[in-house]
Amino acid sequence: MNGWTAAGTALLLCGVAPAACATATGPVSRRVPAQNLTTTLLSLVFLLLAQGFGRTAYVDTALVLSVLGPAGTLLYVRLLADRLAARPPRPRSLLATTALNYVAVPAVVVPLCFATGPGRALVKLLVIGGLLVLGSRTASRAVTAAVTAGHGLAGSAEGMSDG
Amino acid sequence: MSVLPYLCAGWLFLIGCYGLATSRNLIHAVGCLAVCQSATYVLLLAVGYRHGGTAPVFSDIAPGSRPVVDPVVQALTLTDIVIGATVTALLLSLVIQIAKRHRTVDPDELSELRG
Amino acid sequence: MTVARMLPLIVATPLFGAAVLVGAGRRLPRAAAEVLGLLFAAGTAALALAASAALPSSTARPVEWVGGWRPHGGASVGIVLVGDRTGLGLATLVSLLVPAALAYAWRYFDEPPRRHAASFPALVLLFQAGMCGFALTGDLFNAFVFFELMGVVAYALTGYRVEEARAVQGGLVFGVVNSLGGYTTLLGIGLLYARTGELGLAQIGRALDARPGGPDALVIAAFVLVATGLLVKAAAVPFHFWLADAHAVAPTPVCMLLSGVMVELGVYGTARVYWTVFAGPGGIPAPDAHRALLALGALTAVLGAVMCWQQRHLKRLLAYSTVAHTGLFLIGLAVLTPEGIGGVALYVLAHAGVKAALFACVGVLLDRFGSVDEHELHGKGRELPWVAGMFGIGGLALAGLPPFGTALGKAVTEEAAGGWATALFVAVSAVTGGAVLRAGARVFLGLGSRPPGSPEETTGEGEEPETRRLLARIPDSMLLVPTVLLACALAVGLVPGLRTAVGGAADAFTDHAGYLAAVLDGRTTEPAPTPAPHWTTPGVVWGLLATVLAGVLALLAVQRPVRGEPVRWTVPLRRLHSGHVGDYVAWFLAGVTLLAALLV
Amino acid sequence: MSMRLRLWVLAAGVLGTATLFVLACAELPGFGGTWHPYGDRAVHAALARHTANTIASVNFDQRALDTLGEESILFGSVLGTLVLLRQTRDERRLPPEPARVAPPVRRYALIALPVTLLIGLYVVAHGQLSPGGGFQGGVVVATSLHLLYIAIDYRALERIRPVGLYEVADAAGEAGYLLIGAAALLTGAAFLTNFLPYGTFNTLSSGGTVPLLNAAIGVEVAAGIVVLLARFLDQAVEIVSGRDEAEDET
Amino acid sequence: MAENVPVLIGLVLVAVAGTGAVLVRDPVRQSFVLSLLGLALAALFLLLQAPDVALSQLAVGSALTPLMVLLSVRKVRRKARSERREEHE
Repeated sequence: MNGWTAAGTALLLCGVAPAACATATGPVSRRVPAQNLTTTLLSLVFLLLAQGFGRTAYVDTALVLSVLGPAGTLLYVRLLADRLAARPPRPRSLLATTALNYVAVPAVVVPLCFATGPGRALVKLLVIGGLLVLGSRTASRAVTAAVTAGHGLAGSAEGMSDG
Repeated sequence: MSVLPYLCAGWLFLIGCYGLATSRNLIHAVGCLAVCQSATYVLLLAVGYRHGGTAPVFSDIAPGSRPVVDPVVQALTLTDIVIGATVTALLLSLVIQIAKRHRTVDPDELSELRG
Repeated sequence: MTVARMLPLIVATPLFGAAVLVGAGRRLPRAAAEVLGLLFAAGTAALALAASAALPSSTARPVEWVGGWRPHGGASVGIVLVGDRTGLGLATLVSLLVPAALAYAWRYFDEPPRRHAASFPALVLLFQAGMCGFALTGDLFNAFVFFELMGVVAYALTGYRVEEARAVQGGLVFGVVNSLGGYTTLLGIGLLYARTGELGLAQIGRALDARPGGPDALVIAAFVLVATGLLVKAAAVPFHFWLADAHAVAPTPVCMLLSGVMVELGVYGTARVYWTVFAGPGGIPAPDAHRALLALGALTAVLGAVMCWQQRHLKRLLAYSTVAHTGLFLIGLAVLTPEGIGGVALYVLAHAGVKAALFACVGVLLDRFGSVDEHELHGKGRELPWVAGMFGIGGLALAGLPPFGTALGKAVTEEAAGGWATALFVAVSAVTGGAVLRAGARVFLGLGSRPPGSPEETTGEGEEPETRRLLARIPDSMLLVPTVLLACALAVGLVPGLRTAVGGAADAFTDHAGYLAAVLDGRTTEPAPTPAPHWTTPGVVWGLLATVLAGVLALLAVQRPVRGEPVRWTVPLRRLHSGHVGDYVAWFLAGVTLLAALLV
Repeated sequence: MSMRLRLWVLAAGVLGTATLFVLACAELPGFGGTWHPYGDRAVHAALARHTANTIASVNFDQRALDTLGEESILFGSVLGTLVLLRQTRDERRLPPEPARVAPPVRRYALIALPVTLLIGLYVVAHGQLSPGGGFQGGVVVATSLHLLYIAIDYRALERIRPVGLYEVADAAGEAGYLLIGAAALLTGAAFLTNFLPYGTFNTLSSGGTVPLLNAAIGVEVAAGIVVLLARFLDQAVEIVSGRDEAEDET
Repeated sequence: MAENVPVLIGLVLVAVAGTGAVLVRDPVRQSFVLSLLGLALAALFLLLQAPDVALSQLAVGSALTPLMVLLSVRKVRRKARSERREEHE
């Protein structure tokens, strides 16, 4: 086991697991941002593990997760808009989640870039990093938008809760 | 450690069955069935694992340079995952129709088929 | 083209037909879609028949390694299809019954899904491909895949009439229990792979034989888990609960396939896996396997017969009679000799014809009168003499009237099982046949008094006909199909060539070492020949006795006031059949435990 | 059956099954062992056929019949869903109201759509080389189209999604797989034999029929999942029964 | 032993997520846990050196299954809601 694998495992245990706990409990308004955080951190874990195992081929999993993760979050926002509006998340916790995203992505991607060196793999890494940042930014914006526009949006045709 | 992954598979299967047997909502029950199925993924992949092995994908490593894990179980698991997704889809569409026709998704309230 | 080359085509043709039907489905008018579906199904049947006819002998085992991955030194990475007489025979049976069901369903359904006129024939073709693949494969995981294919399509077909509340509920119960069974099978496959590192039936068998000495917990667990999935399909007690719920609500042509062949494929799978994998010195000892199968079979037969007698919903009645007969098949398997297998094979062939014909008759009643309730239909069937005749003959054949194939199969099987099994066979056939005759006497002859209904159970009232409106005139296709099916069941008992063929097939089927050698080493060995199944005087006598008993039971039942039905002491038993998916899952796990306990 | 009785039966069943399974696990070879005869043979066979991704070789060459069955299951379940979630006589379609989407979400989704589509196609195309393949890529492609539902609304999705065409594509994928398999028969080989030249190791055209079968699966999965989700979305968004509709209007 | 720690963590995550998916009885909440189960399984598969399977599981578990569950819940709830209103009137 090398440093990268250890770092990946540590992130899995100390980053993904708590984020997953937040996704599994509490109101929907907390679950949705936490779900996004979970997928972002898991993508980073995949990147670290790929480096640790010495397999650039494994990076594809992170690439796919970096687009499917935000897509999943946005679907949740769309389909659970009225629940989000009913109990909006505290702006501060939303901000903290987004900040965590912003911090974690470069903290992992930048060292990996140095380890990889220039080449196709570097471009792939940067694309993944970019997609992750963009995705988490959009996710938090979407939650905010769903909350503010909430009650108008959550019409009878789009609603999910039992009213 | 040497039997832990297998026991994890057994746990997933049984807890899924428990959920199915005590479920009060058919959508939840279909989710429990998915949990049962994840037991098969874990068992198959655990059986094919080799310490220090890596994936038998030779796009970025030279063949023979490193020990590899069993590719066959991975192919089986892929098939299994597809089956799981399709079964989930089919059962959920049946649940949707049950909700329409019976006006409930609680198995305790479905009493059309007895004796 | 050699027989071996034809084997994959028996699976591929219906799949291709389904793809063509779906691809062209939006443009095809309904009649064209149905003709096309029928053509593909019949084409598959022709292929299967040609392959069966081209077999050099009844003990031959043509082997096709898909993808050309022939084994070297007994090891291969590919999948093998084995066209021995039994597997190919079952594929032929399936392929013949599918066109029959499609012909019966001719212009059958009320409204085909908008712009998806081809969806019903396409689903049936996929079902056919799944069943044929399951019958022909010689690879355990591949068997699981085809098992799931037939399962998935069967759930959809069961719930086909989505406007029916019962249909969708039955479909879901069917889906959940069978999927769970599939997953246990896969867990068992995982255990076997861990032990032997192989997936082919023959390869696993050989690897297990390499370490003789009694089975350890791993081998027992693997057998229990693999067999559980197959026994769920076969509806052995206590995995049988889904069957009545699904068969009672599926569209009639689908019922013909479910009861006629799919359930029997579960029995076939159990037997195949036992004989190829576990029958060697490293597998399950014969006495243990005998005990387990016999106990499950007897339980299934008795429970099925009791429940069958209590039904007034005609489709449920037939469904429980299928459960009872599955029990008899399992008892036949439990003998673990070629004689037992041969008897069961004949029995399955004839039973498929009889049961499909009976379902077809009930379907006519449903579409003519909008009910399948024995009491509601009381006397209404008088206007349908032809259907009445077929229903009566079907009931007698089910009870075991010689010279029907059912009687022959039953006679051979009970002779092989011997002892108290004979009494059980006679009793179970008399009760199930009697239940059919009782229903026939009430519906078609109007015997007995008309009873008031009791709301506690599933009645057959309030069912929607499956056609656009109640039929004023029964189309000829719906009468022709059951007639032909009954004639086939009769032929099974009368054609001597079939008996010798089945005898040879059974010898080959129970030849563990021969199968391994043929598949892995390409070496043909002749199994020790046993006398082919044949009519015997005791067999005829027992068959006649069962038929007479069935008639007596039916007459007694219709003459007594119906208020006594269902019988009081069966109420707790009936309550177990609750239609609740949670109950069924609990029983499922209990069944796994029971099976394991029987084997230890 | 009462809840109590069910729990007792369940408890007995769980206990027995657990005992059986645990005893079996104790006999299993330890986790991470080095004995994998079939796996080792499969790796050799894959290399002999110039397929870099052994899993793709197992799926599309060595055990191609399994994959045929698997795709038929997908095909059957798409068809089954089509039938089960059809619009019945007592139901009608109520066009959904246009949704208001926050501008940043719309911008992201419109950018992410082509990116996701490309990634999906990349995963399909490199199936025989790197991890991925027809199934994985096909699902990603299907998901990418649904970003339009997020970006704009359901009606926009419906415009680019003529379900009929996707049904045909679904069937074409299944038929393509069968025809490639049957083409081997013309060369005198067995069904699903890899009869094309194997090509240069680790290039896009390597592996003989593997990339073709992979592509057929990709088409089938992408189209099939689009159809599948279309049925679910129709039910959830558009189709209402006569009674529901009266309710919604009040 | 240290070699096994990542796999061990993956197994524990999967077992916990699976248990959670069963014990959370509300389907909407369960859909979150199911997607977590999908992610945990994907992580475990990658740790078991099965990137192909991890990709499949990601594609199915993180987007497809939860989406189908949510859409079903939505349809069912919509139905139930209009029923309730009807009783109310």
